[in-house]
Amino acid sequence: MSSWINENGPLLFLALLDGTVTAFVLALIALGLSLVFGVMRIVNIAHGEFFMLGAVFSWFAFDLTDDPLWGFLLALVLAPALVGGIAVFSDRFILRKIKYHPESTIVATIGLLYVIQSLTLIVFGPEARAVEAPLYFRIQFPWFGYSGYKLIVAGMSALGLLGVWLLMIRSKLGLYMRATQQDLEIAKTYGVPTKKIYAAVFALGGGLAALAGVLVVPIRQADHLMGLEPLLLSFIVVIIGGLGSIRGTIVAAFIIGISDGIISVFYEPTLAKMLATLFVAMVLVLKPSGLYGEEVA
Amino acid sequence: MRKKSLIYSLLFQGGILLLLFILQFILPTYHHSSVSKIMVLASYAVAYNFLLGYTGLMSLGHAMFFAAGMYAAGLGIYYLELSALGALLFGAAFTLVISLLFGLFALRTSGVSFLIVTLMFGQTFYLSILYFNEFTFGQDGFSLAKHLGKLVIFNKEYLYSNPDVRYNFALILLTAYLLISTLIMFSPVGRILIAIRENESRTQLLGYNVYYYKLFALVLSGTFSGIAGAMHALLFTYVGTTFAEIHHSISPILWTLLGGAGTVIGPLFGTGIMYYLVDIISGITSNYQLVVGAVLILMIIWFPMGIMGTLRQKWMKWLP
Amino acid sequence: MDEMAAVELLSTHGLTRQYGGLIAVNEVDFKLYPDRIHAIIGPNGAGKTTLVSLICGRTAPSSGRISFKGNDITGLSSAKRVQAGIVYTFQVTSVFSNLSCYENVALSVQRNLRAQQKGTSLLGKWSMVSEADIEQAVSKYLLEVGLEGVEAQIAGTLPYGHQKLLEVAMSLAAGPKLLILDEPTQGLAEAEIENLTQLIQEISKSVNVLLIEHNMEVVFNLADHVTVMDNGSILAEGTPTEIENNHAVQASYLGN
Amino acid sequence: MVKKDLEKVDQASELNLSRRNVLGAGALVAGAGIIGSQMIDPIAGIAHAAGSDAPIKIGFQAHRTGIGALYGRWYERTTNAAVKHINSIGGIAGRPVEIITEDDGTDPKRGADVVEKLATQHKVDFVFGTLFSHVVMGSAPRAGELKIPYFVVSEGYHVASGALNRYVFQPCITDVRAQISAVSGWMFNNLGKNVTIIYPDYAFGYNHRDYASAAAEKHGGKIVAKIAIPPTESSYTRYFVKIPKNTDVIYHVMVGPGVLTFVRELGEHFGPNHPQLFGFIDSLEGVNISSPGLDFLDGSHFWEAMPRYASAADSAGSRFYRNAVGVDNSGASKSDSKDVAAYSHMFGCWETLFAIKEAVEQSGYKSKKDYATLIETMEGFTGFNEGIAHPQGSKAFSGKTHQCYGQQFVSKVGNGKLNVVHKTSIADGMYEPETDYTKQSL
Repeated sequence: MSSWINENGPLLFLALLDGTVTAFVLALIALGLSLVFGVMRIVNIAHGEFFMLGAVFSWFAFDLTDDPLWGFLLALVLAPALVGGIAVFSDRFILRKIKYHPESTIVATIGLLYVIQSLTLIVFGPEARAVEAPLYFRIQFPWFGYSGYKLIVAGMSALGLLGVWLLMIRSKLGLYMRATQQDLEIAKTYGVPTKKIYAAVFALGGGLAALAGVLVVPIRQADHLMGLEPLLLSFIVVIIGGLGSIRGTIVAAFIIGISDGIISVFYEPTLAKMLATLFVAMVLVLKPSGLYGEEVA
Repeated sequence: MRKKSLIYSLLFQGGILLLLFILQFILPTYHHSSVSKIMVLASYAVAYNFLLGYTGLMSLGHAMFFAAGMYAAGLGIYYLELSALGALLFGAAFTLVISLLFGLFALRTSGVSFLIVTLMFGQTFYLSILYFNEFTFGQDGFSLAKHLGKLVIFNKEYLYSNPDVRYNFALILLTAYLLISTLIMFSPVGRILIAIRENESRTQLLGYNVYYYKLFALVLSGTFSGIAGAMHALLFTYVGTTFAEIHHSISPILWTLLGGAGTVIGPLFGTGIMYYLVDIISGITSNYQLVVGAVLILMIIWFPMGIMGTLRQKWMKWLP
Repeated sequence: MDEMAAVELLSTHGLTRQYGGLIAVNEVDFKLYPDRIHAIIGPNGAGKTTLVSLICGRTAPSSGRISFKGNDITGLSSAKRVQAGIVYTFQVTSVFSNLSCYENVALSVQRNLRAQQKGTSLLGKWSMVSEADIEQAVSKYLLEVGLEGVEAQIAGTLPYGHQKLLEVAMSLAAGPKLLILDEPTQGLAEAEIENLTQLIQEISKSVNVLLIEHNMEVVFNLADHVTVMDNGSILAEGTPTEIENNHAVQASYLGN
Repeated sequence: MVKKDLEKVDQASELNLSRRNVLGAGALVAGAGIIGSQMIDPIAGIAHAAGSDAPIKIGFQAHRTGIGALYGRWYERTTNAAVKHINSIGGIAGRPVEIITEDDGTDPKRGADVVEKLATQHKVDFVFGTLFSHVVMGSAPRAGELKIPYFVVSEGYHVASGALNRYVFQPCITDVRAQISAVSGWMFNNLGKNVTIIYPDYAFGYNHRDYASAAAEKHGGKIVAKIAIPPTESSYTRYFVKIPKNTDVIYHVMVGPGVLTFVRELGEHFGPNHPQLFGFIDSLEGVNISSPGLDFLDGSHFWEAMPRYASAADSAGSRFYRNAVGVDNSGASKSDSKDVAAYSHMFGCWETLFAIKEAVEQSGYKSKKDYATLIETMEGFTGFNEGIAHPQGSKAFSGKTHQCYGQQFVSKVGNGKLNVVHKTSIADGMYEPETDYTKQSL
């Protein structure tokens, strides 16, 4: 046993460390998807592209200022705002037009995905572009080193999550959102401006994804195809957590993030991904409500 | 009343198929082969439409069925040295099993959950092709050119990739699919499927066990997609993961909706138009995806019923 | 009790349905005898609709049993119960509004015809019904409810009253042993109510009818037997006259 | 006489090279032909002009979109530069070259369609330029069925492995098996015997895994661990803990957008005292060596097919080529220093076009009916000599495998540059042919 610890202790520790960082970022992205589903009852396939846009914008900010810190701060403010704007636009001119019909929305957002992706390819180009971390240091553990910035990312994601939570329980917007989520019709009768709320929620969802993009881009880099993987992952998270349940989403993000870390350290990664996807499908089949959410069917 | 529309629609489809048959003698080489490809892909779309258009279930994992048929046929030929027909049957049988298993699980969900479950199963299948690459040749895929026997008609040998063989096999497949779906749509079963699409719970309360009918639709749709995949492998002699990727699940949605979900012939038009759109656009700009995306959005906003759907609503009431 | 059970068409035993804290139907022992129109009345939220939902299998009971023609049907799916002959017509019409009236009725007809064929036809379960037979039956039922000639019309475009009739036609076509009519007259004009009342009279000659109704006039015109429900349990039972003179009922429901 | 006119053509086409002018030049050549051969019968003259002096059309299957887009862009630039030069020296067999480009989205199914389109609609003489191996696998069968010569620039082993058909050639870029065999010998002998190999979990990676292991036996080295990473992966830290303590060298071949992350995280993981690093430049094609986070690579070694950074050692041909494709001395675009070239691959397009030129001119190819002779001619080639036509260096060519074998380079990263430290001989990469396409019927 102790020999096993000596052998695999570092692996386990790293898996946990890395998994936690992944989990925080994942939670941020998935939360966006979850809010949108919870309040608007739609699945946004283009969510991953919002994340990608966040990363891309923050490269432009970095390129513009040519200074990691200022570029980062600029992106931190601008990227979510811009992406939020794009979200509002697509809500107003696409989603509202199709009355948020679930299947139609999926088709429309697939279209949105293609449009955003190829426009990015035109403007930004095909290559992956690196962005320097705003502040960078390396932490040396007995067995290996680790990026300090990754820990900062985890921290800032945590702040983001906290922010959303406060928004939900403290602000009027949050109240309206919860009301709309409870029952659209009743919310309307109580004079909740549901159209505005929908726009706001879609913007918030996109903004969160973009924020995650900004935080992550110094760890990995920006490229126009980076959206698909986080999309699938946050699907997994949102489903396991229960569609529409914020608490579930965050819990699930940690389950997935950390287990993914551990599984792919101890098993073949491709196999791990395969089993994980299958597992999610089965969860949805056998417990459609997920951990916390309500039935979607 | 139904009899009349059945005859009309059979005549209408017959006309189009006849046109396709004649076209092969006038089309220039490139379009000749494009149309053969379109007919195979359209068959896939017709199969997909069976689920989306008539039963009202939207799947994001149909590439799994197409690829299952394609790989079963391809690997069957490669390892078991199956004949072309054998491969086709093997592909059909394999997809039948896959879609049955898949249906038993997936149909416990509905709506958005169903959509995501299908997506996830599709991804799993795709990843498993990559994972078992020693056996499936992974991402590169493989060519059947060297392993596929020859087709003998009146003791004359043809390659399956021979343009005329290809064109007419594709045409036969398409004809079969159109005929079968038309007949089903005019049968009591078709009536029930449409009822499920329109109002599932009411159908249940008319005494129908909705689950079994949905399972039937899914297995039929899946198996037909698989046969289309197997046929694609035979006629175009390449088997690869690109046919299992999510994009290949999205395509039939696009084709079906553009042509008109819930119309038998619609998917054919949808496929043809999209194919040539991409073909032409990619000649002009390198960003045909942009156009595809735009089409998707505009269509779902302005044209939710697709081409034939709109036509039916306006003029061709009898269209199945 | 036992010789009673023999003649009961439908009976429930300690039937209960809870929604969280709320008990919608509470330990109900409901008995329905053949060859008469049985009405259930009661204030809103008394549990009438829940009770019939339990009977036709739209909702599962929290506890208790249901038996129909002496067999326990508690475990049967709603579809199976329809096949057994318990047919429910919706309070709010839910015809297939995008389909033609013909299709609406045909859907119901074809199942029934096939069920009859099953025994005779060689193909058994897989036997197909000829469209001609269906067309014949459809027009028969449409005629029966007085909707002749609407076959080609899209159901959704019919006036509300006619949709209700179409609904009834669909139910009749399903070949009911027990027809449950949930608030049939709701939202209908006087004339239409008249017409519908007669229709129900007609139907009741061949089919057992269970009627849930607010309109007392209709109830007292039609019903041979009335069950009064309140807060999820049965308050009183008896002939219309008995009910009218029942003080408890007057107090809780009929007011004045 | 004719020659003189041809020189005129050179000047003409050198000035301006829009398609129309190329055709114009073609007509001029035609004219030259008529005068030159003292044709009397004008009809015949026209026929002659239309026949042999019409432009040679080469279809270019480009990865303009999809995962190959980065490489694709440079392949396209190189191709255009090569055509410009070829036309400026009188085209191919006196006929101007016309390139017709179609995007395949780096997708095998589209790839097959593109080959079809180029061959049957644009009626090109040849198809060339495909890079990604799964696209080649998807497209090659179609080329074989259409019986049109198909020249790929893919560095994949699938051509030499015999998996394709007689119409497919890879005349000017060494396949990955030969590359590995050539340079890994150097690695085992100079960097260390215990090697951990980290490779992407698909075909390209497996070639590295398998042939590096084979080379290990040959050179008394040892592969102590093989770590496969799924192509979709975006964070690598957790794989590094699997690297055994006794590793002397980490052999890495990561490709795709994740590469920078890979290197940065490798740095974070090991810190200053890390094993030797030996990588394949595929990882950093199109990436600036001095990008943020890459400083960790200092002192590590890379395989290069063609040195990205210019040096005094470069041959005249190499210098000419670098200038012609518009790349500066540090391997970036002259017009945009941020735009780094795929320098170890793109030369393949340039050289392949010249290989086609040689084959056409030697076989006396006139039209599609001469395919057989053209293919047999090329199968007769034994190699190419270093020069403007083949700036990467001399090559051996095997008619059996349709594959060429060239010299490889090992470069060391130092002060933000790649400096060549070793140049392999062609023989280092050679292996016994495993197939013989010449036995297939045409």
